[in-house]
Amino acid sequence: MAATDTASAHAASSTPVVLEREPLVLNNRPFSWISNRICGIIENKQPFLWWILFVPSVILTGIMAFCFVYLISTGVGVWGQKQPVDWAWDITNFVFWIGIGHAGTLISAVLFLTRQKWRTSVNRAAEAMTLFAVMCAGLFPAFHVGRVWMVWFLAPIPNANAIWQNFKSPLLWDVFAVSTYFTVSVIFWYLGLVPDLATLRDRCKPGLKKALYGLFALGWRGANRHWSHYETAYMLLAALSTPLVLSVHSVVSFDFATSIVPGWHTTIFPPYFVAGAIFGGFAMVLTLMIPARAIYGLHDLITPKHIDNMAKIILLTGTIVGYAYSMEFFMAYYGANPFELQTFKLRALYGPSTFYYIMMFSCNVFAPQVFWFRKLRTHLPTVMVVCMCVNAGMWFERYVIIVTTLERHLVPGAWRVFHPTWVDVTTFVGTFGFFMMNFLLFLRFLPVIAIAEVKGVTPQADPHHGDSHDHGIQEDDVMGYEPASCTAPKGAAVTA
Amino acid sequence: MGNFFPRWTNWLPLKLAIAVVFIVIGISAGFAYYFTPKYTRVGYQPTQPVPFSHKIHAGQLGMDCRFCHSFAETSSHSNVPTNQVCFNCHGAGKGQIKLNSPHLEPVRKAAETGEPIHWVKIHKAPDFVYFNHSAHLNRGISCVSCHGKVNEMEVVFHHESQSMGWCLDCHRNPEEKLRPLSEITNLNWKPADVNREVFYKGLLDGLKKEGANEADALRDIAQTIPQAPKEAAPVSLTDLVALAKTKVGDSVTQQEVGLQLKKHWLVQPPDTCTGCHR
Amino acid sequence: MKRIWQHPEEPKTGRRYWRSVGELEQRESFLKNLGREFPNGDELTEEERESSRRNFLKLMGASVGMMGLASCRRPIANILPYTKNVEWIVPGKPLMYATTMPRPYGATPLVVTTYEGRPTHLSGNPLNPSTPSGGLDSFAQASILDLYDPERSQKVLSNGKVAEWGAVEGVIGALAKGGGEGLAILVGAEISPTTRRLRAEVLKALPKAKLFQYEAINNDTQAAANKAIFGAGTRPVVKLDQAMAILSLDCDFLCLDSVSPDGQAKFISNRNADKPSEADKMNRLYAIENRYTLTGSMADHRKPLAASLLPVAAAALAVEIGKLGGNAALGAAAAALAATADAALLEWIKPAAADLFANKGKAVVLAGSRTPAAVQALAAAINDALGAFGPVIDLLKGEDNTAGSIADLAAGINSGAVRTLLSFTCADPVFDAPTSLDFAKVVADKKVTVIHHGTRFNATAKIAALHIPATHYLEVWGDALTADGVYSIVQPMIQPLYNGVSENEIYLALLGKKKFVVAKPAADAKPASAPAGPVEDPGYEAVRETFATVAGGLDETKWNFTLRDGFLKGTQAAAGGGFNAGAVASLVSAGKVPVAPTEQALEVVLVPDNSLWDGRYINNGWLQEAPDPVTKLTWDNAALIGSVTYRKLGLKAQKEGLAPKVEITIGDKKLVLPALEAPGHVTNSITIQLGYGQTVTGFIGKGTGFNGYKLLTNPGEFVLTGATIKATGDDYQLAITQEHDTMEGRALYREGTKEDEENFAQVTGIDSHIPQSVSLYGGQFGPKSEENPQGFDFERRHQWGMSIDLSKCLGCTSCLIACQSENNIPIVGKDQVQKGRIMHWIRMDRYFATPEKDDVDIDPKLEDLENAEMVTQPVACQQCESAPCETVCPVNATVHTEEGLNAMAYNRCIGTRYCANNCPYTARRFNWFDYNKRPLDELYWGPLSTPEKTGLKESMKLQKNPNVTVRMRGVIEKCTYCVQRLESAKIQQMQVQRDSKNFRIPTDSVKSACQQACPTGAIEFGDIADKNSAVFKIKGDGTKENPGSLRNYELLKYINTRPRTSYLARIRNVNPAMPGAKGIAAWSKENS
Amino acid sequence: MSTTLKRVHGYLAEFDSVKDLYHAAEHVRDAGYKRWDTHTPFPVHGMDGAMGLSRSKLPWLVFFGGITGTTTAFLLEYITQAVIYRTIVQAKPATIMSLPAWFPVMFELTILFSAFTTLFGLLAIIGLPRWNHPLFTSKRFGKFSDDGLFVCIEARDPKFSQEGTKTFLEGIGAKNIELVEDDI
Repeated sequence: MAATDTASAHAASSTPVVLEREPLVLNNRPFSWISNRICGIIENKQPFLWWILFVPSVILTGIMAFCFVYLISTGVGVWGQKQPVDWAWDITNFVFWIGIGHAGTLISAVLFLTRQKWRTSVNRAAEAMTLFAVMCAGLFPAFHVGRVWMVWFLAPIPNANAIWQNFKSPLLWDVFAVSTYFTVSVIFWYLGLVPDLATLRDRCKPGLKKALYGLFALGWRGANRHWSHYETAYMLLAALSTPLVLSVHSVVSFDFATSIVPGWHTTIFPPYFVAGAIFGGFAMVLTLMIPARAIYGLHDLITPKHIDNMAKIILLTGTIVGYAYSMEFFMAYYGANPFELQTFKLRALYGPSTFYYIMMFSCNVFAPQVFWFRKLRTHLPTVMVVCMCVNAGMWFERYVIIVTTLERHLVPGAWRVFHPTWVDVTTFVGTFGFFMMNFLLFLRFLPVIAIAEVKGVTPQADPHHGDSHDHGIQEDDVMGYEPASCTAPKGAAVTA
Repeated sequence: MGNFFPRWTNWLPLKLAIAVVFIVIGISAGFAYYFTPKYTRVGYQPTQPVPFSHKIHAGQLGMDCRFCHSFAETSSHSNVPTNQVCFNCHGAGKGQIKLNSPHLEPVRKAAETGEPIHWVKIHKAPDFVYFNHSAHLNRGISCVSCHGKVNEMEVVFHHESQSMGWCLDCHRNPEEKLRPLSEITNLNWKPADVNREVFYKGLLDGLKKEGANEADALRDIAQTIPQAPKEAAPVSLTDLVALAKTKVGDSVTQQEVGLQLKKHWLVQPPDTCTGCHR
Repeated sequence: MKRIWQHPEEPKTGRRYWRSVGELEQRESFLKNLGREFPNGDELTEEERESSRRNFLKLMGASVGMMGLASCRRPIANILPYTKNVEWIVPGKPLMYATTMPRPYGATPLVVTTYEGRPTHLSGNPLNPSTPSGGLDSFAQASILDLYDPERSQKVLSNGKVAEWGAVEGVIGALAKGGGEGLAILVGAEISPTTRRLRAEVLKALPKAKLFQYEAINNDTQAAANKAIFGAGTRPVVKLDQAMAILSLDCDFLCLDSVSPDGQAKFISNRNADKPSEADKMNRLYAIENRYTLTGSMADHRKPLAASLLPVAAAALAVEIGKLGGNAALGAAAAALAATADAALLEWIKPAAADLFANKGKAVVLAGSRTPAAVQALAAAINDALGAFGPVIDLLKGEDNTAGSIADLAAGINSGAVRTLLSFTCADPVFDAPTSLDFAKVVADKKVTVIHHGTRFNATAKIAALHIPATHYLEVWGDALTADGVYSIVQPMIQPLYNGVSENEIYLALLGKKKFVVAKPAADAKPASAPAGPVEDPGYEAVRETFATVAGGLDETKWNFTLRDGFLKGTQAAAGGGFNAGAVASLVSAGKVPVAPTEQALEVVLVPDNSLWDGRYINNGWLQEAPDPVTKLTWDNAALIGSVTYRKLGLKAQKEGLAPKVEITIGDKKLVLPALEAPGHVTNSITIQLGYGQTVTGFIGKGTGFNGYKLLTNPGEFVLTGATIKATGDDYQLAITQEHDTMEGRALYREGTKEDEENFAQVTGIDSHIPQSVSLYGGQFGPKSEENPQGFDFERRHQWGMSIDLSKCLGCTSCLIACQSENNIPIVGKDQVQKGRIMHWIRMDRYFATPEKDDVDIDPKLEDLENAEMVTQPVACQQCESAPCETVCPVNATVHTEEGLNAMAYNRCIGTRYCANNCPYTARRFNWFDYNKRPLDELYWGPLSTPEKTGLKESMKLQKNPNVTVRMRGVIEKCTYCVQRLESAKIQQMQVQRDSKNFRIPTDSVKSACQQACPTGAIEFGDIADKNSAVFKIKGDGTKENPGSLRNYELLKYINTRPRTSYLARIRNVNPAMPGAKGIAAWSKENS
Repeated sequence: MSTTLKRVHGYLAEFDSVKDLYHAAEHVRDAGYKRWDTHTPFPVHGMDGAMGLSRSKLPWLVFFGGITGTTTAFLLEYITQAVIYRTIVQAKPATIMSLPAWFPVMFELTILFSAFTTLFGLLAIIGLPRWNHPLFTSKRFGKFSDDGLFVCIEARDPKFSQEGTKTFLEGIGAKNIELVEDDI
């Protein structure tokens, strides 16, 4: 395929190398091309498709806002909840969005630490996605409470009543975890933006735009004495975000794991949730990046290699999730607690909501299996479809965990089946609008790809580019391989 | 191209940072002072329809609070007296005092028409707070602890903050407010007024009445005296008093009284929700 | 720092909430508020209304008017003291009064809790010899809501237009002159000496006037039979505590068909075996019925039998008893009927009969009050053969009822003899009279002038020329006799809210002893809460007159004691009448020959409703929302159809969660209503509760249910045959509070028989022996001690606990309603109930089980479903010592108290509902909407709801318990063990304790509302730290000297929540000789 | 503007390729200049070495930031839960024993504080934001954020001399060298 030819062509330009790899930026583009390409997106007129997407998402956002106003002014009753299903779509959506919010930080942070250089062209968009997803997520726990005007009770502020919060409550942990996660993600994202903002600043004429970009660029001068601290800081944030990502969804899972409800009370939840989050997150990144790539023609920056890699991760995490599903059953059976076992039977086999379980299982476990084949991993339509499945599947997963469990609580006399109302549905759909609106605005005003970082991974960015001696460095830098890992085969080649 | 941003902008961040710090501190301080019951309630002194002077009645004349607020000891509410109560002294054919004083016009009117006097409420617990006067008065908490020295107020005003925190302080260490039941309505009472001899005798008799033998009772009391040694075991009341003298000093202290009463009356104020919220 | 604030002059328009004394003009304004159909709620902002409500409840005898934020610093609140001292009233303390609720065929003695003259809660009167248990049924419990019903009839209406009392004066005057020509007086079946006396006087004064008596749910058949068998006026009263073997022939004597006052308690008094081995020391109950009743569910052996076959069953029984007793006459009388009995029935009857006979002298057969005369006669004969008369059944002398029946009245109208109808009955003839009389039409055709007197504006009131609003029984003077003839007093708790007048007062007016115009409103408003009637109240005088005759002379001391106790000592109906065997045969043969219903000719059984009785409670929200104990149906009635028939007919709703509508046809009469599958219901039989489907009613009753009276053709014939049924194809939404009928083998309910181990309750069900999940923390469990330093302080604190005895729990809903009235629980309306948002703190779980196996929902054999077992179990907050709900609350809104209560601070709750999710018992309720503030039909409109309908109704506010916060939208609520009662009990003790150590309240001196209401004393509540308390004796502490009961078990023990509420497993006294005896109670030991 | 007094900031020299820049940097370092810097659109690998920069102190700041976070959280929880507002929930002790339940919040605050220290620490160290800088007066400098690779030797450097430095820069293959001035 195209990628490989170009790659070899590029490789031919230098002396033959061992361990052929496609570079992350194709066709050996110069720095200025990269700047123009990416900044072009912002500076040129937006394609018609952008408007096609933007207008409806603004409308949806409006609807969402209306739903929340209605909710607050009238009562939580406008949703479908009932005893014993006191949480339903609200918390389902919260966990769903927060899950999506994981891939972003994960892609930038974890891949950065593991020196996966291929992250550079997707991390910016992914991080942005994180922020917007977390915004959507935050809406639900905030507004699902009965007395929104009293939520400040959650903040540990000294008060004349001398009342304090209950730090044993997982819900309070959530408050801290989610807000921290959001703040740190913002910082991480913004820090990455600074050099690119400088680029934009220097490209545009004096005026409001320049003022704004300039303001946020903080007077960046690309001085190396800055770069060296900057890189440390960036690395530190990455190092901080990684455990944070893991912690956030673990804490979310504590809401359920620490309860006594059969079907919730499981030690497997934290890893299971985190895997699920990464799973769903990556799927969402792809669902956003593939169209963006097409619309803005970023084929040279977002290469099949990227998509291929992400597909692999989806396959992996998807399988982990599948394992978790089956493990739950095994534990229920092995734990010999009839209540537990019955809960799972009711969930999957003969309960009122088995449909959701089937949807969950097929979307999350079966669909990704096609990614065992490289052809399909890089076949965009397939990838798109699978990712869509996964997005849906992850929502169903949360629904299964939350609603179907509560529908079949401990006392059969109180069992009831949940039915959503129009408000439930529209609110949820609305959040998608809110999410899309934010993302489109981001595309419109900020560099969708980290310019400086991409430049950093081009061959010519290497001070030793073209030096015949010691190819290792380029290999390492560009491909992100530990020297150790590739010396052996190289050595072999040399002796041959 | 020249600098787009003027030079002064370079100092902006620092200035802003400093400003923000001060503003934040200022705001929180302001809130803490102006928006807490200490400020919003304390000192509230509305004009009442009848220029009734607690200073004269409770202070100069030394009338007992319960003369008018007769149900305070038996009910949750401390009632405001009916006109009949006023007329016990001011009424024709009764006390005849200030029969036709214009100040009493509203009272007389009320009596005729039956339209009650609209007293303005000063101490107002929130709707979800269930305060009970009898529970406090019967267990050694004086009026003064919550209402201040009403006997010195021409017109009554809000004396304590009466915030939940304020309640909890006392509920957690009642010894700071407890006093002998005889002194409940004595707003001028000071611990120093207590005659140690009499006080301890009272305790002792109380314990004995409940079936403790003298020695145990003495030890029990002695060991409750502040800074008293664990093994303190006075043989007689005089011993006991002597011990207290040495440990506490010549004049009785609130802590001394409080601790004893708390222990020997088994004073255990509720400090969980249901005590006040239902 | 002192700041003097000159508050602005308070606006005179300011709204007042109050119930004060002797201030006429204000009182009127208040009454105006009440009078207005919708007190306008739009003058105040929310929090003003909130606080004013609570203030007015809280404040001293008078009350507080919130003047709004007149001062920017803080709203002015006013204190309005009494101007004159009021006898007995201590502001802030409740006052209790004894009174009586007059009811058809009897009366219910009550103790009324009043706050500053507002009755807020009712409870039974244990002093009264006829109700020593002090329990209270749901109707009586809820009747206080009718007092405050804003839609209670409030104005005189002449031909539907509001009129002045002068109009009444005129009409009455005219009647008085007429000498009673063409006048018919239609009365209810209440037994009130004064009313009787006045009636007699009226009839003397108006000699031509005729008296008729009508109750929609009547026992006329029984009365007639009794007249023949026992002699005129004789009333049999069963001493259920003397009966050891009882057979009920469709007699729901534990719920809707009382055979003696306090019957439930008397029955239960012989059912307190504490060990399986003692099972047969208990009485044994056999029940034959076509549908499930609570009596059926309490029965040790139950035989589903078509109601039309009841005479056959009775006869078969008679024959058996006759054989055993060698009583040829009895056998002969019954033989003909008995011949048609089928084998299965006989197989059931034989051992039962043997058992009854074995208990000769301690056995009784009870015939339902609406069963045919034949059954009545046979039952009487059998009882005679069993020697029940005397030992078990008292024959009491009562007034012979000479009044004509509704049929006679109809005839009278037709013949033109009746031209004016003065109706007092609480029934609603135009709505519920048998269709064959065609009452409404007759009245209209013959241009009869109807004068209707009642608390409800109902169908009869609608056609009436003059409608006179009646007083509620809590507003007037009166008296009544309980079923066993104890003279009980009815005294007013409050001035008539809506200026109604009582039946007595109208008689007095007819006798020229009372004028209405001056009497409105009672100019010298007497202390509402000190019901020493003013001298010039004729109603009061009349009662005292009667009292004088009853008590033999007007002795003031006696009178005052009577007022205090609520009854006159030593008044019991005298014995009288005797069994006349001769009458039996004729009665038996008179009855028409019973035919078994078939699929082509089904039978329809019309029964009184558990919520509406005969329909008179249609506008009572508490009762409407109280789930039917058997079907769990609220706000509606339905055609209850046995599973076999239901499934044979292939009835099925088009849409999931709805009920199919069916059309029932009997002759030319049709009734369309939703069908409901009823396990335990007999095949080819349909049961319909009466009273629903009224067209003339208030906001609450509008559009609820379907009118079963349409099918009621002839008086007294509540069992109809030859009905056909077909599905109409459309659906109907029923609001059922329980979706799932089986226990899924989770052993939440445990019952055992003689066969079982002594400790079966502890070992039944998997959760009783899988290891408890113990907390790492150890934690605050049990009494504090050296070994258990974290435990609760049993030495220096009360420790509250509750125990519920399933052997005694009938499943009637009176605890629900008592709780509702005590704790200000709102009703949520049909739509919300159906959405699963009912607010009752007590959930009465009802489980069906097929014998032997617990698989109703899986796929049971149909005939098993016909014999399904039914059990009921009240579940409220279990007050777990280790409460999962607490730890998950982020804001500490629910925490544990030092007394072992699971506290709930409403004002701290933000409504995350996490606690509700984490409650293993689903005992927490959430305020999804502003149920107290928003009109139930506009909940979804939020702030846009119609202003005049918005806000808590003025009159409703008066009912609220001032010691319990009225919860707002968005907070969780739940059972608190009536913490307000506990706290006030402790404070009372403090007033005694003063400077001593003696803090513990007197043993068992505090009762929770549900405990107080429970007619069978199934609920024990108290201080488990007090070794003498009843609840401690039940629970014990595991030591040798206090082992506690072996039946004692906790729900879902394995989660280690350590509930303070525990249950006592039910013990059933099974007769091994009976068919299917083995299967009984086996199901509850099935594991999932 | 030409008449106004100006302050010399230093020489700004441009280079063609990263490689040249890299070697140039090495020369400047060896020449012993102290107040100089390279300006590149992206961090150049190994440039720190070439310029002879020492390792950043930022991690230490962040470390202490983190510690502060942990302690803050712990104190907040200990004081509220075990000292001033002790409540028994689900029979759990209101003492230090409930520490396990406090970890999540302690962890989160640790991260939060660290993150803030990182951001503000960085800005403090590199002296940003600074929107106005002499270099921005240079026309060509704008290219640094696109593909321009610059070396700038400041006039404040002791070894700086108007001629010497210029020739030196030419010597190491700098293109279009510019004297950057800024009005006072």
